[in-house]
Amino acid sequence: MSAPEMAKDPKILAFLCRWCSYAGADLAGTSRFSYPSNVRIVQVPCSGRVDPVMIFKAFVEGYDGVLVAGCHPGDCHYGTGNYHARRKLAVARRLLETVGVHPDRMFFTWVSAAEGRKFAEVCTTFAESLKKFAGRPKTLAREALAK
Amino acid sequence: MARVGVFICHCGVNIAGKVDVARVAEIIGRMPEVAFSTDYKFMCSSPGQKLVADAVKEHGLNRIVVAACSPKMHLPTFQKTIAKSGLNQYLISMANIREQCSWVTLDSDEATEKAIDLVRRQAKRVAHQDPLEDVAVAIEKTAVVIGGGVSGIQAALDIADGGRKVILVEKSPSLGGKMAQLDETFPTLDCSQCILTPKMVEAAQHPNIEIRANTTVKKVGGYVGNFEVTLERRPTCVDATRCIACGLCVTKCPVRDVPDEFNAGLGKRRAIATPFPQAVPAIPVIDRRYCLRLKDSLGHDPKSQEDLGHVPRAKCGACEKICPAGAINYDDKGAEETVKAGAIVVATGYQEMSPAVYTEYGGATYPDVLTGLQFERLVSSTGPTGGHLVRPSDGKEPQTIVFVQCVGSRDPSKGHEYCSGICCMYTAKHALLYKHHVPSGQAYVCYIDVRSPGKNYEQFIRRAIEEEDVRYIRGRVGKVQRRADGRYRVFTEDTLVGRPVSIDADMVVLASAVEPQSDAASLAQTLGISYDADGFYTEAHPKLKPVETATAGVFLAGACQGPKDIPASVQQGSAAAAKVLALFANETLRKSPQVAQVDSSACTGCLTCAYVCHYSAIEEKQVAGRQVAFVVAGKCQGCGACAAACKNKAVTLAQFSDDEVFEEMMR
Amino acid sequence: MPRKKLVEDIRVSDRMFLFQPCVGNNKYPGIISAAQDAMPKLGVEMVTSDEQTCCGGFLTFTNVAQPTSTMPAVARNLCLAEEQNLDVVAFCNGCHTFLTEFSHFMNDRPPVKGVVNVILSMIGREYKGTAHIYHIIEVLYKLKDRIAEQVQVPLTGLRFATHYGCHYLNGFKKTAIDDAFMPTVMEEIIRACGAEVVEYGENRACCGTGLTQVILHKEELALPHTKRKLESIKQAEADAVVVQCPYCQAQLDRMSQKLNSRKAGDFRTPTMHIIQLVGLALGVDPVRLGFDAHAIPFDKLLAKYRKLPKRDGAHHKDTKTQSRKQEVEVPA
Amino acid sequence: MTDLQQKARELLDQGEIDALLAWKVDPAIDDVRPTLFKKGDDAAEIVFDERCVHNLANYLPTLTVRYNRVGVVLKGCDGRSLTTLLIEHRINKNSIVALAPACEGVKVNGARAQKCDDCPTATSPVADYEFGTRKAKDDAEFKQLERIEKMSSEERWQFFSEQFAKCRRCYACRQVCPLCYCELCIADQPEPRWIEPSRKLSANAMWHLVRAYHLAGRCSDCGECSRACPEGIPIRLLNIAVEKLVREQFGARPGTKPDELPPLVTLAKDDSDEVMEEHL
Repeated sequence: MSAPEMAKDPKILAFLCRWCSYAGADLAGTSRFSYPSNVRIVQVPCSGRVDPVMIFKAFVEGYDGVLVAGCHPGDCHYGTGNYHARRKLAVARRLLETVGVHPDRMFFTWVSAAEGRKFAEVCTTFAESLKKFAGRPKTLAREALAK
Repeated sequence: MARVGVFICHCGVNIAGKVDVARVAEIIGRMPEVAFSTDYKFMCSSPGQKLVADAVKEHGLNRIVVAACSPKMHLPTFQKTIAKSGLNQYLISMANIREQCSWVTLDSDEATEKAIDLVRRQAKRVAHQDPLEDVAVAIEKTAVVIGGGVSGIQAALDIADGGRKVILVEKSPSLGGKMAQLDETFPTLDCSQCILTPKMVEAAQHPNIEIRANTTVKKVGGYVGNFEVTLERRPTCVDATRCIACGLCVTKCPVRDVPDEFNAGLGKRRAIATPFPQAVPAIPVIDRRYCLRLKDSLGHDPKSQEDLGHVPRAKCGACEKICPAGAINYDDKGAEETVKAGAIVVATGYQEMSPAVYTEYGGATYPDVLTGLQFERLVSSTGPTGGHLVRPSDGKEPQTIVFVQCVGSRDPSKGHEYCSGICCMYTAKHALLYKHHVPSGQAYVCYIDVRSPGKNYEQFIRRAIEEEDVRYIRGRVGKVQRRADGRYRVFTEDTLVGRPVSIDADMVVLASAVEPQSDAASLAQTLGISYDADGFYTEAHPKLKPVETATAGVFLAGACQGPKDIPASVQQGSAAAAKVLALFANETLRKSPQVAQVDSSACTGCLTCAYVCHYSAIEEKQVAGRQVAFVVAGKCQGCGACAAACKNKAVTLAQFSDDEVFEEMMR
Repeated sequence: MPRKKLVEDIRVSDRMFLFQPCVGNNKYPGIISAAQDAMPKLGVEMVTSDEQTCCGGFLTFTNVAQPTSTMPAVARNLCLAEEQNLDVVAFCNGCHTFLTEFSHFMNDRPPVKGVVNVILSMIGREYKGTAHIYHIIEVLYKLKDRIAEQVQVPLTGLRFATHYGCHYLNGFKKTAIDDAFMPTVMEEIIRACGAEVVEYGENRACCGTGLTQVILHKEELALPHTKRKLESIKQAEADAVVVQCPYCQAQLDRMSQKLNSRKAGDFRTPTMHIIQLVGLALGVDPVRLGFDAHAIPFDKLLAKYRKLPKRDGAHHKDTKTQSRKQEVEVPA
Repeated sequence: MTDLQQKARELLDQGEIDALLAWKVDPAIDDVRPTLFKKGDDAAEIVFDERCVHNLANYLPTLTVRYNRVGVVLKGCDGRSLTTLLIEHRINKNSIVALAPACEGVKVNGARAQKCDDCPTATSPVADYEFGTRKAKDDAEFKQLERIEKMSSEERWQFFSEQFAKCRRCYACRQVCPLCYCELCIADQPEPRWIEPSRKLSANAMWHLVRAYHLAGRCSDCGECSRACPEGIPIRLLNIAVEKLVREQFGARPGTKPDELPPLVTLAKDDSDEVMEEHL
């Protein structure tokens, strides 16, 4: 078993809230704003549904970066989910950072349903910023099976 | 054992132009869970849906993946399709290979690879989906309409005529909104108040309508069918149950210099006043900022209506003395009530943009540079001059008048990017009204484009130009200069001729933009609805759901959703009413089964889930002698905060269970 | 409407560097002496330096020098203030624009600053970019309450027209403390001095100097333009036009004289710099305000001024005779 | 007889409590051992000194089922655990009588425990009877974090991967923690397998991250996890890394206020978005 390396074309797992950010991603599509194809979107009803366990697991699963986006503070469809998310994500970031997952591998932000361009930009900048890790050990990722 | 059927849509060339759909279908077909996979030109078309339905029967499918556009678009379509062929409608999942793949990926191979991966994930996920049943909830068949302008009145009347109760909430003292301030309406030039007032009276007298004037919405709890709306009436100091609307108090009030909001600041009113003679309700209201008796009891900030400290009061009590009904109550503290409602119609309208930022036009500075609404009041027979069109500065009749269009509209640098939609028409109307008041005068309209799409609208513009000799000059006005003689020089350009033009005018009218109410965003947050970058409320779909919002049970009407003229506002009011009546036609509401559920055997009873629940939908319950959490399905809105907070996953959110998210995120 | 945030950010200290404008020095020395006398009354000592040279603007906008070669000269001038830890006060829209613009340019681009400092190192100086650059109008506006307190001769009954100058409001939309179309700061200062402000139609029009003097020298374009403005001022029946830029002052003042001499008009409204006006109100000796250097005489205005009661009741000196006398008595 | 012993005797004799959980010296191990006292006469054997390292709160959920009223001697950290257990409805306050002597700090392996330097309340916040002077300090420095803070991401991973690699997944850290009380731990759940049961480094790391996350904003920093670890993994480091964030950004000291909800379930509307960007 050997530790995998960070990829040149980073793979990103994005948790998007259904009401704002997923719709923002849809708008990016409708507006034809392109972004790197290695982004995988998982729809969640609310950013508050994102359990940091999912983020830890994503890194173990070998994603280079994890993106979480929800409605802007005050705009949560469920009133307060994003406030809970904000604290949970802060704790998740602190833990991952402590054990040596570079903080730049996590991107937590707010994307509204009107911010298609922002979503595409977030994906592009995030993917771009992950490229600097290419070739370095992919901390936390599950060991590759011996060939 | 899951037998998944996968259906890849071409969406014409929208997907197939970028993604090799046949390859996607082939590769996905090799997955062990997948029993059948195919591609088709338009899955959402009738033959496409038939393809799905037939395949369910033919191949014994028990889970479906449709790889097409965003699930926001067509998930309900395909849910219906599979329900018809006997499958539980929740045993389907959509892979979004259009908005989130073919449209955003430049390279064709990359797009195909991504599409395969997206479909694979949904195929894995769908195998873990469970059949679900909708939750049934009872409906409270009362509607709250927020905003008593023409749109809100229309919505309220239509709902009330449909036999349902309506609570019509208006923040100002009277119904009527902006339309009540208008003089005449385009394109027919019929008197605005003559057509509006009967509707206001009808609303007031309708047995199914309760009006709450001077009232705002403070809090909204609950959900579609079962909202709990907290209304807050501000202190008016006049007891509406006693007042007989004789108006004596107004005549006796010694404070005569209060800027009159109804006259757009042009006239003066008393400190106790009804906004206009035809007001409904006609109950006067004391303006605590100006009332001699009350103003000292407010805080230092004259805008604050809140603090009623017991500071010694001035002696004035003129209104109290004269009132024959004993309706004056200086100690009024306002009131709060919570009403139950099944639906909410938001019809809060717009506000006219202040032209103060347009210093080059002297907006809000020069006395004879007016806004559209001010001009409207100036020519109105109920206005500050009794309908005499004169200059506020010297009381003379303007012989030359210039109308400046697009002040704040189509101007991203100082105003708004959007077109306000109504200004071309009301400016032409203003020009006509001017000509009717001053037949010898000359009117100019400086415009960028004339936009007149509407029945008889273009004819109306032509009438202004051809019959009334209103001169239309195409060009944006650069500046308005006040001359020593009190006239105004308007500098512009005639872009059709290519020459700079200057016009000496006696009066300038700025077609100020339509913009969202200043408190639109906070109301949106109270209601849990979204608004666009300009601040207008967002409809659920720009074409197909123009009156719904993303929040079920909250509907939009009128200019709060975007600039609108009167016919469109009335249309949307009726449309919203139709939606409300359709909702109320059901005895119970079928609610999404996306609700949380607690596994009481795993639950430790720590109630962390209850602490994070925004809807107070989680309660304690004793099961086998242990205290555990319990979700009230009717209250649960399915946000999943509880599922994320539960450490040992005793809470499961249907449709977004850990199982489903896990399968979807795994590489 | 003044921009609150920008006004808040103005820091007035008790010593500030008086950046001498060339037009002021050469044509209207009263601007500088007015500043030196009036500002201490407001608690601000004005420090000058004999080493200061032209702001560099003239060379740049006449296209005889590239901005890059002007920059070390600008930097050197700013060093004079920086070395004494002083903020710069410019009295001319031109000086203010060029000092601000070039210092931004250097401060935001380290390579440029580096090159400038290589050149400055040859004369043993270094540009750091620490000095703030203010226009006198900004300092006066910030001090307007103090002006109102310190007024010795309230200019009651005197009527002034204002002219801001394009290069301040329009040229510097980001840093100018007031709105480009409806400015009021000068009006507020004039009112603080006790005087009246008169409105005139062409207030926001250019004085015309750009066309006359440097780039084009097209009198045939400039004169009608200036004339239009002057006619509008004349109609307003002001006692004087108050400007904040010596360049505008030169144009309005001297073109009045030129048009008069060509029988193209009869323009008798004198032009004065805002600091001269503040000087009058604060009781600075009118001689020190240098009105004699103006082409359009101030006799009428000064006659009215001398009749104004002083705040403490004291009488005016006979400034007219004294001014002539002083001219003779220049020490050898 | 000390005040503590006196009070313990009183309570037992008068039947105020059915049993008292405290420490006594066990000659067999030449150390103290948590012991359940049932007779007032035995109260003289109660020991409270630097050897009393165990977190007695851990026993309380079980004991309160067996006895109507249980007395317990609590250090500051044990008391903070108890506070959280009360908030999370593990224990009914009426079934507990808390004896809270002022703690001077405990020793682990002969040296003063690291946690004691960061302790905010040396006396238990839940206290029916207090002994000694209550001291509160609010200046935890989390000194042990400093060496981690100095490390680059690579160095941190180097350090933690060596530590995590040692983990035998015995879950002693879970068993010893009073706040790890789930009926069915997420680590034991077969589907979905958030935490793989194998001893691979990535699975071990996952376990430690999830364990620390589940204690975020709740951990009383009793340090028992580190002490219990047979491999000597500095488990507490992860807890205090989070507690530092919780303290600095959310302004909370878990367990110190009996009437305050833990920071991760508090509605934090006023947080700045920067909390998501805060770096260690």
